[in-house]
Amino acid sequence: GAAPEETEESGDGAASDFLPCIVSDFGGFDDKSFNQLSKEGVEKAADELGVTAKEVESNAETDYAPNLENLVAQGCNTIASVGFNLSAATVDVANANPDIDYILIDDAADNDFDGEKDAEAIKPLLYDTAQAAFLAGYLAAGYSEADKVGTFGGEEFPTVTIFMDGFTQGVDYYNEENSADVEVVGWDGETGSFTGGFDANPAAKTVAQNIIDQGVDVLLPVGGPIYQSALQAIKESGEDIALIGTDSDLFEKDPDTQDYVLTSILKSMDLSAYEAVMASANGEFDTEAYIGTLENEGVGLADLHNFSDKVDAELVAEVDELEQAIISGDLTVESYLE
Amino acid sequence: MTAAAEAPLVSDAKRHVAVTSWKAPAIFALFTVLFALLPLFGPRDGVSTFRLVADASAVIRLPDLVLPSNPTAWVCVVLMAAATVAAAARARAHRPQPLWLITAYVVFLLLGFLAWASAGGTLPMIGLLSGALALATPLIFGALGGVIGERVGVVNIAIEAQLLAGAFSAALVGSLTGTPWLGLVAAMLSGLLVSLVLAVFAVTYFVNQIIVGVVLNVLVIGLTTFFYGTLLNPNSDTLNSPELFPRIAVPLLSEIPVIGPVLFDQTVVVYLMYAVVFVVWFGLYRTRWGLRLRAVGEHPQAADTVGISVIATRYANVMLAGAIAGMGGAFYTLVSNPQFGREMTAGAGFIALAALIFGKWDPIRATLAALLFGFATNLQGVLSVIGSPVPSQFMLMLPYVVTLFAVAGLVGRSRPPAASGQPYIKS
Amino acid sequence: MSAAEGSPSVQTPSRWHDAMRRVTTGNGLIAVLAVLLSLIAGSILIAITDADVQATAGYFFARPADTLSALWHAVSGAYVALFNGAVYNLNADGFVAGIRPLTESLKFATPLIAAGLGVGLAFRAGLFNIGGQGQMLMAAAAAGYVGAYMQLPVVLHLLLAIVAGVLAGGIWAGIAGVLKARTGAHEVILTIMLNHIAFYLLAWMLATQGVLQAPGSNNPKTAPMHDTAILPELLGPAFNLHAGLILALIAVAATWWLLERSSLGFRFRAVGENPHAARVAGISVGRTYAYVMIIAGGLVGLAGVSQVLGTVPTGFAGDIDAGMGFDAITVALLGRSSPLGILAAGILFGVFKAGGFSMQAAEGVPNEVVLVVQSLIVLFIAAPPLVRAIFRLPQPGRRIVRKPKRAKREVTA
Amino acid sequence: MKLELRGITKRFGALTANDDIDLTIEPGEIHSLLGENGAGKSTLMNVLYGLYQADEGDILIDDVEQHFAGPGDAMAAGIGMVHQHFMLIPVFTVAENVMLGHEQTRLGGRLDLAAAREKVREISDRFGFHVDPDALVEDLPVGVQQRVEIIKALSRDAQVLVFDEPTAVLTPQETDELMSTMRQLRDGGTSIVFITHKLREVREVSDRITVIRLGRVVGEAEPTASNAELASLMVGRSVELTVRKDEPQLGGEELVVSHLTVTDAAGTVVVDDVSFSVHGGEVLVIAGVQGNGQTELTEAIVGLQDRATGSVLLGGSELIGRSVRDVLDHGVGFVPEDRSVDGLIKEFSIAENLMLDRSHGEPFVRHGSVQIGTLDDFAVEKIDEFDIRTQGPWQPAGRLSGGNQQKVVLARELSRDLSLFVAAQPTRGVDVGSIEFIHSRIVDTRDSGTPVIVVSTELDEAAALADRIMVMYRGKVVGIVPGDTTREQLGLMMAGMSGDAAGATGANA
Ligand SMILES: Nc1ncnc2c1ncn2[C@@H]1O[C@H](COP(=O)(O)OP(=O)(O)OP(=O)(O)O)[C@@H](O)[C@H]1O
Ligand SMILES: Nc1ncnc2c1ncn2[C@@H]1O[C@H](COP(=O)(O)OP(=O)(O)OP(=O)(O)O)[C@@H](O)[C@H]1O
Ligand SMILES: [Mg+2]
Ligand SMILES: [Mg+2]
Repeated sequence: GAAPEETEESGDGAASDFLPCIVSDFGGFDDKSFNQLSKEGVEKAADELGVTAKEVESNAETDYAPNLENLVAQGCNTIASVGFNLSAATVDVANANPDIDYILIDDAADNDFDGEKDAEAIKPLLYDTAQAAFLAGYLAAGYSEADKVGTFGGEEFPTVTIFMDGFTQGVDYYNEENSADVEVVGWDGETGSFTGGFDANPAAKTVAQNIIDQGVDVLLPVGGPIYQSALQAIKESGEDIALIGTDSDLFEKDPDTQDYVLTSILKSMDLSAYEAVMASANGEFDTEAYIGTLENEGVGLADLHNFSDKVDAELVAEVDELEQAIISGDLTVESYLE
Repeated sequence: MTAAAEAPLVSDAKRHVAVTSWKAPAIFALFTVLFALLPLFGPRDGVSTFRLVADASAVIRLPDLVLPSNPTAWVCVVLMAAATVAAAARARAHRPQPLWLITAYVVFLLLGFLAWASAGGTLPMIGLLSGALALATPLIFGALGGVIGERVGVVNIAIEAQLLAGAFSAALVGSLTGTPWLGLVAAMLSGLLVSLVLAVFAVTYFVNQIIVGVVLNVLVIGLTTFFYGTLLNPNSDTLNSPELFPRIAVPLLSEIPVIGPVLFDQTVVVYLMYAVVFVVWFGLYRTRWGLRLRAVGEHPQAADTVGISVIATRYANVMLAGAIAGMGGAFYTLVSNPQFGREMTAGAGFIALAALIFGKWDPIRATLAALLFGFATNLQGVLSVIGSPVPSQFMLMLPYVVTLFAVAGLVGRSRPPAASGQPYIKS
Repeated sequence: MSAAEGSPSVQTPSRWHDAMRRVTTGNGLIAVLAVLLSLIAGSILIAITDADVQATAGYFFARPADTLSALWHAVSGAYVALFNGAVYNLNADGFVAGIRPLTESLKFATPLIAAGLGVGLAFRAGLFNIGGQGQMLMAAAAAGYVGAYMQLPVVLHLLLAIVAGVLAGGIWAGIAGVLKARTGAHEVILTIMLNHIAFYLLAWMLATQGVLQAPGSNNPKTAPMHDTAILPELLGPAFNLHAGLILALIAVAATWWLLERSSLGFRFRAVGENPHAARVAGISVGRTYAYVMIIAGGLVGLAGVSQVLGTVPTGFAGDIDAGMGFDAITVALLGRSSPLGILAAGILFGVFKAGGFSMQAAEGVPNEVVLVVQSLIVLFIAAPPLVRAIFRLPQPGRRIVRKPKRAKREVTA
Repeated sequence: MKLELRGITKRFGALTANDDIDLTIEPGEIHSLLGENGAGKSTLMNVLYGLYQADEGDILIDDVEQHFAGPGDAMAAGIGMVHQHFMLIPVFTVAENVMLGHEQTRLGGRLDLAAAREKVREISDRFGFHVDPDALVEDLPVGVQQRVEIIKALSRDAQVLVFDEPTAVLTPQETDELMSTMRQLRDGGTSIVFITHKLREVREVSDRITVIRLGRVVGEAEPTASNAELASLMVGRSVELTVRKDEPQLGGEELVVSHLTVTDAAGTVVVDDVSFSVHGGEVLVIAGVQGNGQTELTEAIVGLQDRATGSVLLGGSELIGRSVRDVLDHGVGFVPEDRSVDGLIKEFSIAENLMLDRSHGEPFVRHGSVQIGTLDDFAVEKIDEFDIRTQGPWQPAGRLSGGNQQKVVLARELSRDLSLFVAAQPTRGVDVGSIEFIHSRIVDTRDSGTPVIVVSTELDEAAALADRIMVMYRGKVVGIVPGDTTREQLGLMMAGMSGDAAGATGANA
């Protein structure tokens, strides 16, 4: 390639010296899930600000505190921590260095469970994913011809089961409303099917396979890359099974899924993280907890894309109505966030 | 000696007494009692359906096997009790326990348990078995690599590294070249490379083999994760989306009820696995290669004194072992899922290690051990799908608990190749 | 496999073993060169990831100096960050802030030393304890339960939590030891299986109210430890170094005494070197296996204790072992299963761990580089002839053939 | 073919194991090498066989210089060796061991086991070996393993055969058979190098004798030389070849064994209803061909056999059912048969080996702690007392020569207050100088009033030590006879003929 001019400006004056930073939970930034989405949000903000974000990965619980402390030492202005696991360490660091803005994703920063945030400088970002999953459950139940829909998770974490809970409630609601008898395979509200990890490996695939063997025609895998295993199992079954994505719109994120993905349960961590970082950069940071809901579009249901003509327009309308009902509070979806 | 032969001898024959082992009947009795507690305290209503065909397209169609759950469980308890009595009778009579009795007992136990656990549900037998096979396949490759390594005297703790390196390069090369075949070759080569490092350090530099193995695991996790993060993931369209091997149904064989679709509707990697199991078994016990390999692993100096190069034999076979384990790695990214993920083998190499010890360093037994593990894993998967009241964490524990019991209860002492782990140091 | 029969340092034939000891311990140079070689290898990875290097490499032939300078900046920057983050922070104002990284390294070394002792002790008795993960998890569970959910007076609380953790680790390892002693099952399988069982058992406990899950929480995580159960900070609140280090040092001394001076340790070593002769001399091999696993598990348990009561006293989740059960194997082997060696190896690893965070934060160097450098160091240190060959140092005297060993018979416990 | 070693020097670090050794083996001769433990005999042979590379010197075959990079080359040149430590794979069959390294294969790379079996049978028949080609080597008695080694060498058409201490583990009959085999081979033109510590054998079979001491050739001797001459040439001083032994001062029946039966894991009865007693101050030698239950019998007494029934009363208290440690604490001293596996921890120092069976209490352990000072003093004392040739008490025991290793075991077992002393093959593989010493220590023990059991396959040893001799065959007692029973009668008894019958036959013969 051609060499650039010798005289290099160290950025234009407009680029601020604002430094946004982010720490991942274990799983790393390429987990195709919350770490990745949050990072995308922070990066987007950094791009707009013309700066480079500092990104550090944690591989274990003992890494959180040193990672956060090192970021503080690096002079970060905003630090985003991803996941409930980082909560306690973030609280500690935030109390020790209160002049930095902290964003804590997926946790209320209340480790003594007194209903109060434990550190002033933290802005918790929470997502009532159950609301969106409820819609997905209703949609799936309506779509299912086999009257059987399935779901499974990576590990039994609340951030995982909240999807499965909402989904199951949606199916139940469908059954009530339409006196139908759609069954959820893989989760009964208490126990269910888990792969034991978040790897797209043979274990995840056989779990998907086992659920498919029960005759479901909609499948909701919850937990990062394990959707790939589900997709593969669906392909190999040779049957007409729809896939529901989580976190972001699978249709757009992974083109391989386009023929299979009915919809996705959105959890807009990218967006809220982006907004929080921008607010911090612009001096508008507030530490009020943010709860993503259908109402503020922090969670939602993705477009049906290729499936729009396969799903009854009537069903779609019902789902829309339900969404409104949830937003208006006429209908409540239960989740651990209450 | 001739004089002695004519003279009155003090009885020439050694006396034999029968050894009475109450182990089998005791274990049988224990499990019978434990199992009887299930239908007793947790009676289940309804029927259990065992589905024996994969889908409507099967040529030979078997009807579903429908059994009333609780009664079936009780019948099995009775049959198990009968087997226990039979075992006890044989033990009293100082006779050994035949394989058929043990097999029968295990079948009753399994059938009873499945009937009880799947009350009201449908148990897809083919899914259960083919899932078990899928879970076992990489373990089998890994365990075979371990068997060869240890049989030639080099402990292969680096199976995990070989699997992971195999999975990584299979994904990378498979994506770059667009053909899974080259991906498979790359997997074998990278497994081979890992074991070449093992050989250099362990054989040439006499470094403790366990150190090298443990360290190689860390090294390969580090390298693959590093390149995944810096190379594969950012360019996942071009570098991390290999094409998978297609399933190929073997004509006729795949039509055999139940086992046909399980064993003979698979990808080429699985067929290769059958071949490798056979070849390793045959080679190990029937060929010059195997004889020399085992000699070097049992008594390297003896092998040396008959002109076999211990060093060369160890190098060649350790590398072969790596290539085989590498194939197992390819299963992850060329059969199971068309993408590499960080540390995606998730400790399978250690399970393979356990399988090869469980299998007493024998290719067939190690394969069976891996299959048992796969079966236990998938059984828990199927049971948790059809609805088990047990918390998921306990279900996920099942295969490990089964292995623990199997090793402690049934296998017991096992003898590794005598020189396994020992460097061969020559002047 | 070999681990079943003898510790690595002892199973190699004595003459070679001795030669090896002379060469390596007598030659600090090799260790330094090994570290140097590994750092060079690490530099390659650092250079690959560095954006400036990538950019300038594009026009390398037009202006190679750019690439070289970018290379230098990337690599030196990373290693300076490592030094700053792990040994002494040159940018800090004042000694107190400057020395903090060293205390961080010691903090990370603490569990590695304790767990390394557990693995090393088992090695010396001829057992390969690959079950550090499970032992740490169970110890963490027990210590965490006492620490977070029991109310006790000051000193007693901490003591009880420590004892509970050490006991739990000992019991968990003891299961493997007793099963091996009674049934002859191979400890490698047993401990691997117990790792997974412990993992899921802890996962269940963490997800269950009334066991380990923080009251009122839905997350699989415990409540924070009570103040009375937290290992005191050694150097005041400015540092994270906690009394776990003292415990680890005591454990080093105790293990040294146990192995080198005590009668029980004598039996451990006897069984590790030659179980047949030990049995003939009236030492119960099975009993020894059980004891050694229990003590080894207790030592590993101490690592778990130090994690939950010292390093992360704010409550823990399911991966509190942080992979140290396996790191401990490397530490034990690098330390040649001797307590002092393990102490040194543990500190070296602690340094890399602490430095890794700072390299990542300051220079964006991925964590895995540290893993790679660490593993290479171990390999090179273990193979002095290779290092000599690379640096063209003279090789010491030729080696010798050992007498063949008879195939070992199985020992009945 | 004529084999010549010229100026062979081989060093191990500071130690010169072979120092400028010249040796010529003429075609068709049996050439014996004599020397103390550690004189360098095995080392020289390993150089000849290509296992070690000489630091200096040449190997010539028919006056042509040879370069052996490894045993393969030596074998190709027609040299075969029966090693002191058998080079057999225990888990292989005889045929597999014999074919290893020059296997024939059939279609598909399959081993031609049939051909190997045929070969084994052929050689076995030629020499009357009676070896089953399909037997697992580990199941074979050592004597048969020995023959397998010979078959191995012969199957490669060796023209020079080295036997390194082949008779150490053989019974008298087996030794006689081996020697006739050697003569048979020599008469067929094969040259033989024969290493042994047993002077009787050397004189009986050799054509020429070379004596090595401290790595050098110190002289040649004729087969007609007397035992005493050979011994003093070997050791460099005069040696007493028979122990001075007074009439026994018998005490009470200290040890009473009745109906002792031991079965192995497979249910074979290896010790079959054995009863005998030993008085205080008496040596009972248990003679018999290896593998007839002697080992198991002693192990049962010490508590090492799990499946033992019957009774062993020592000073009135029952030993059966006790743990090994308990038995040792009762004052039983035990020298196991295989010192390198069961008697010593080679990696441990001499001092540590000396406290091995007293690791749980006084005097070496106080409050759970090993008393290093006490142990060091003790070790120095025992090294001196037992004349253990070492650089110091903290040297690893594995570095000692065989004879010295044996002395360590003996020193340990004889340094407690004993109520019974059991020694299995106490002088196996040990040179004449050390044998003299060990025998006199055993006699001393007897004279102090302790009952002593010695297991030996060595008739010379039995004759030298025994007050009474008990012969075992197939796990049963053939008879208990006085210590001065003739070699012939004992030989017959060891073949299973009852004492009286053997006495009669022996008298007739
Ligand atoms: N591989 C080796 N390394 C170092 N020293 C050795 C080695 N092999 C033998 N030695 C030493 O060389 C000397 C000669 O040993 P060698 O085995 O040749 O004796 P030997 O005459 O065969 O004795 P024995 O009668 O006990 O078999 C001994 O001091 C022995 O300890
Ligand atoms: N045969 C044996 N093999 C292994 N361990 C044993 C054996 N006998 C005892 N131990 C154990 O070793 C430890 C010390 O042994 P024990 O207390 O019996 O000996 P001691 O002489 O009373 O004590 P110490 O060894 O402290 O002087 C104890 O934990 C004991 O249970
Ligand atoms: Mg609060
Ligand atoms: Mg010798």
